[in-house]
Amino acid sequence: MSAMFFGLSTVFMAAGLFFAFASVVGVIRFPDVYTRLHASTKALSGGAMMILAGTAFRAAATGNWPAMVKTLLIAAFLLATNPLASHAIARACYHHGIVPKGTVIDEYAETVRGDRS
Amino acid sequence: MGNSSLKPLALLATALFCVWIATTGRADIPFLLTGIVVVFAVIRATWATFFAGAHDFSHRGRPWPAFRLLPLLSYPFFFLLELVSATWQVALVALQPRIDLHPAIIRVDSRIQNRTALVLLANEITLTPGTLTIDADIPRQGLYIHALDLGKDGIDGVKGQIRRLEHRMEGLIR
Amino acid sequence: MTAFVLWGLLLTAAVGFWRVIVGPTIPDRIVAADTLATILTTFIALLAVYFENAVFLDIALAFAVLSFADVLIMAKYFEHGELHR
Amino acid sequence: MKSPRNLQRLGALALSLALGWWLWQGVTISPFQGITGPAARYIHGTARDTGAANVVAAILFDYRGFDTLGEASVIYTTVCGVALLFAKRRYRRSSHGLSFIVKRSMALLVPFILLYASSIIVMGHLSPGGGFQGGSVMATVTILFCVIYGSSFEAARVSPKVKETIESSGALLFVLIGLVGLVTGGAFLTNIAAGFPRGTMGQLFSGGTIPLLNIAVGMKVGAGLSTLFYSMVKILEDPTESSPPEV
Repeated sequence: MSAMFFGLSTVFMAAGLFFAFASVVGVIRFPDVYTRLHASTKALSGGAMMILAGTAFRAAATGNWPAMVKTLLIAAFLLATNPLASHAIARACYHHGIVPKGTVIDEYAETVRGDRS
Repeated sequence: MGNSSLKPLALLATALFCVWIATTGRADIPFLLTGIVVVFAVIRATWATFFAGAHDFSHRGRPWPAFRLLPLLSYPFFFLLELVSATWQVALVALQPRIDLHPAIIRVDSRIQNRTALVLLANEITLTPGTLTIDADIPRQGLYIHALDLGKDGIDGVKGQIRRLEHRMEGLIR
Repeated sequence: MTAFVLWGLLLTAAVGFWRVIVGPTIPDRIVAADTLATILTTFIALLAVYFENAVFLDIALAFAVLSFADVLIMAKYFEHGELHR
Repeated sequence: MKSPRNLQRLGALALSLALGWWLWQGVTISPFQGITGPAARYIHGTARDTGAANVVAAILFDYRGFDTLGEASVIYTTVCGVALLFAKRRYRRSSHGLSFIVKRSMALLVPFILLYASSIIVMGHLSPGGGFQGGSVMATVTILFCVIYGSSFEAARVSPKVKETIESSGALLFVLIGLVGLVTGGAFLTNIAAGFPRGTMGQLFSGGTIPLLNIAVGMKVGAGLSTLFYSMVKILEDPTESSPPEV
């Protein structure tokens, strides 16, 4: 049981490291703020969640249940607060006038213009 | 009257109590008793403002939906599965040698009437990589979503993904 | 293994710092810094495994609860031009 | 690399890397190795003297409790002064906040953040944290109210009088606990010697007066910092000095 938890934690940590690195590459390579926000969300949902899951499994392998529950709580708080920040900064950028690059369709533009006039 | 408002209250109190046990990390009798006192104080301080007659509801409407219990318990697993698959797709996009994106901002009309459930759906869409809620047209239940890459399926692919999340959210609330 | 992941995360954060330095607009920097904050929260949580000391989890928890406040405040400033409206 | 601004940023990067290395060196030293003098005395004697597991909390509220009362009084005096200075100015009542999604999600989050702050305060003598830290988290929540819901929200829900009452009663609680020590024949703010139970280390009811003083300081700091922010916000009310942001 303990060995299984240990192996699972190793797998999850490696996967989380991969996703964190991919998301940082995305933050550097993507063209504008909105697409970079997508990459930033991935740092949370892939990287942070998997590494925290690995930490929780490692805590479970050593029988430290309070630490495991607290790790899950950290994950829950990150999941609850991050979409707020992403959404708020995206909307603020749009209302401030930063135009998304290379959009195929922009159905939001008319709404904002209607608000401003 | 008591019946309609009791269920959300019980749900909130249970969630708060679980968070209390998780933060303190102990389950002794003194900690549990103190937890009951603190949970009561927190609910007393926030219930009237944020949940019962919520301040940001201009006209009448239920601020807080009643959740079904069984879908609520199975919800995190489906949500995490959805999360992992979407993350994998976006990671592939970020690591491919040549970045060729077709981002778009589209409007998706939702069927969900309850505003809190709509907000939860919007947050869920933001959490899923590849889609990002920019704004919500709350009175007409429309969400403006920035999609990272339309891909080969075009708008319908993104809308289908949103529909899947929305369907699950509809099963969650009563 | 844990040490390897820790060093990998540090390297990742250092690479991501490039966007904080050169980001053309301020929102770019904020988004990159928020990404780094998320990564470093997990870094602190991993330190708890590395040192086998659960105290680090408390620090990571505080970081997870409060790190979204700065982004919200910045967003408010961009949207309205002032903080107190 | 060409402009001095970029050079400055690279300098900042080098400085933060050096600081990180230094912190790492500090974190990796093994406990109790090379700690001598008063620090060793406090580390080894805290459990026996006070029964608190958090050495910092024991030092703050037991060994130098009187000093902490002075520090808390500094916050109190600052709040009184700032509130007096800006008493004539009014908030511009505005309910322009962020979008509805942020407002509603924050409403769902607030109870949990408040519960977390309370747990920091209550667990102050057992884990990292205490009155100052928990109070700061509470004040952060009230500052976020102003940011998210607009300045009219907080002014309507929690009047400044309520905050003043909370802050004053926190200060009063602190002094009253201190006076118990005088009544029992010890000095001001005597802890174990005045008859407060030491308890067993690691339990909730341990450490004598330390948990109570944590709660008092938490009330004081939470309400005080919040009052400070809402007094300072009134400065910005001057219509001539508002300018659009530059990106």
